[in-house]
Amino acid sequence: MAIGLNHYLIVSAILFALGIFGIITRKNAIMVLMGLELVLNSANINFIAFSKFGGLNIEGHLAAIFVIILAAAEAAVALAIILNIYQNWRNINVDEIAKMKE
Amino acid sequence: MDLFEIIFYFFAAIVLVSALVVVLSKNIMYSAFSLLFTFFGVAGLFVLLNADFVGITQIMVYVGGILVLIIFGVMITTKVTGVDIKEGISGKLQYAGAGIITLLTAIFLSLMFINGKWITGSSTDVHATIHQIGTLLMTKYILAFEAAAILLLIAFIGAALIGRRKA
Amino acid sequence: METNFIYSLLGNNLLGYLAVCILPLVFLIVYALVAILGELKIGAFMQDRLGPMRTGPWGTIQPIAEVVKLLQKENITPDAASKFLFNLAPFIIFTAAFAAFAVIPFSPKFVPSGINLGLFYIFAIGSFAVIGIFMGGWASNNKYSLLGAVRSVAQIISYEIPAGMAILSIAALAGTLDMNEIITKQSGWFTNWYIFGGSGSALRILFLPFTFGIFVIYLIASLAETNRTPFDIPEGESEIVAGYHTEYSGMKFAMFFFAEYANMFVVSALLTIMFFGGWNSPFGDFMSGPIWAVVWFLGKSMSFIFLQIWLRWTLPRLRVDQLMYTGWKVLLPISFVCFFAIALLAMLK
Amino acid sequence: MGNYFRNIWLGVWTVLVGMRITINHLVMRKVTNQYPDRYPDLKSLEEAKLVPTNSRNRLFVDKEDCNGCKGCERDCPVNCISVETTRVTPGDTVPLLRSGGKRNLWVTNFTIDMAKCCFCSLCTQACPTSAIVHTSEFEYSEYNRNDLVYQFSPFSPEEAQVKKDMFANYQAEQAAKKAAAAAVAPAPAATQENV
Repeated sequence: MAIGLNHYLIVSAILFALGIFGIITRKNAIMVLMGLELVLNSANINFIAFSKFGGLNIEGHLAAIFVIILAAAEAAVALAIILNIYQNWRNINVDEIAKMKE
Repeated sequence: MDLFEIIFYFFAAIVLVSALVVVLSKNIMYSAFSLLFTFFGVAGLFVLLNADFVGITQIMVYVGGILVLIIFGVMITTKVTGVDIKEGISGKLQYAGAGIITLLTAIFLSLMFINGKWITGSSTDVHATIHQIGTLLMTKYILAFEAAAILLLIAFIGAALIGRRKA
Repeated sequence: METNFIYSLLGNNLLGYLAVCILPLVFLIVYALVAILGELKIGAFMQDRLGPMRTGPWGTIQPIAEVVKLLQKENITPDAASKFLFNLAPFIIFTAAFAAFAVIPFSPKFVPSGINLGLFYIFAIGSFAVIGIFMGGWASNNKYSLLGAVRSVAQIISYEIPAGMAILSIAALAGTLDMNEIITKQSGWFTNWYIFGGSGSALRILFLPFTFGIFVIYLIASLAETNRTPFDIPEGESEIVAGYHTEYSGMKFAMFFFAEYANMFVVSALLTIMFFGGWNSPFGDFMSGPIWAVVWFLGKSMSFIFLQIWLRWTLPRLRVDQLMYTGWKVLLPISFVCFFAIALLAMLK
Repeated sequence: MGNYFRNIWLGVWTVLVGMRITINHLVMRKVTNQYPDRYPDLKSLEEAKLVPTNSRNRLFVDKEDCNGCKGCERDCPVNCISVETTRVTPGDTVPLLRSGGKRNLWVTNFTIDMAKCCFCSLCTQACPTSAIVHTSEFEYSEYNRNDLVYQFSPFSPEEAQVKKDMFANYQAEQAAKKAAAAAVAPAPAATQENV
């Protein structure tokens, strides 16, 4: 069986589910961020797969590039916020940080 | 089974196994380093799909940028020997619930993807994507490109500001 | 254009692919032995010594002796280390260094993989080494290793920005990221090289200060990215033993060693390709052709290797704050100025 | 701003100066001495320069110049020199020191254990007649540690014993004479005098 659209889509679906699993089960904020990156990557696989097999052509590549740009911005801001939280609370467990303001 | 299929299954296995390690590992550093292989495998899948520019950008931004940031973040904020996993009865319940949700999501998405009536069509040109990407970025997507550039600038300035602020 | 003589020799099959993969590896090992000997001998001569003289005539087989010694040594894995990552890190670093060889055009007839994103690919693949260094430093479970790794990563990602600006300038000048095309655009006499402003009308003399400036910037940034002196604070032996490879011994240490020399060649080859016409003969059609191309390419690259060794035995190590000052406050603004000037002039041309 | 550019210029310029120096040294004559492969011939002047003139190597004592003052033995920090002397008996034929001084002591035993020597050069500074010196002899390895003990006495042990006996006889004669001359003197005083 030749590799077709469905193969890539299934890989992307499993990757997405694993990302969701990571986001739900972990306390550590950075681990949540990692789960988020997995989800974004699975979306990217879909974009590129459709650009080859779905006739989306180069526009799928562009969408993936924009996703990568946003992921970079998001990671930078998220890590800055996590650092700030760490300075205030001395830990970064998302369960224990319930207050908006001290 | 030709070479192309072998390479596809190889990269798919790398992606899925390393993603499993990312979400299941008890050591946060293992998770972070395992993420390297996930990103690398995804880049390999991109290259298999004739998206060489996106594949290399993936390595460039994810491995060279985001992953380094994440590892620095881990080192600064965590006692790197272990990671807190939800424990006790509620933790177990949560684990089971998350597992079920994950399984359901995966099955649902897979079924949807397999049974979906996708518009299929072959891609027109498989070589030299960079010229087309460049042209499109400068014409049709110029607004989105500029917006993304400004967003990045604002995000980095904001990140620097937040990160520097003393508690 | 058929860019690979091996494919026409062995056919476009698995055997051909394998041969294409192995040829750069063989070259890398031979080159590394020559470079190690060069490092020992040039270093000795610059200090008025003779260097190794015992193994072979004039000590010429000293590098082989050193490799044999490393092979025989015990492979130590520290008890407290994280075993899997500790053993994985040298392979990742070496793979990252060797992967860059995939796109280096040794000759018009031999490019292992003629993708049209060569420069961008080499620039991106370097980030694997960063993670590998981090992995080795963290997995050693040694404070010196960790310090060395953190220093190294901070240094490499700081100097990637001026190096990226230099690559962007060349891309703006050449209008392509394909290495073979960049080289073809510099064909003819040596005055067509990009360090002298590239080919074209008399207007190209305007490019000269900026392309030369970008050349110097890339030279400095590449020294920093390969952790060579004067930017070797990640492995500063007087402060942190040996940096991120403190705990490594035997063959695993040899992998780090080979990776460093492979990186040296990659940046030298990049300097040759981007500024010195790659495999072009400096004198028009004189001594050109696929075979002479290899000679010219290796000759130019080796002279940059010599330059790196020369600098290593000349300069002392920079302090951390001086390193960051040089990277962010000197190289970066100048590279921006050069980039804008080159882009503007390329548009006017 | 001017300072900034001057700083950059200085950085570039000093690097170039340093590179000029090292490239000059690259082609300069090398100073390495390929010692066991190419043996320096100490007799020829050109080659003798290979061993620095002020280098400290094996010790040598000029037997005809040593007056037996034991200055070197006292100053040696590692006690590698041991000297035994005996008084010259009147009437013995005593050659002058090479430096012209008068000899009062026979050196009956003078050993230097070069295995212990730390090459501090204190003995050569203590010597009033410059009899003990560092030579340019630098290779004197031995398989037996005792072979590193060098003897610098002008006499063989038998000859030294003769000289010692002569002095003992002379002393005995003197003591007998004294005893005869001052027979009234108390015995303890006579014994004290001999020390």
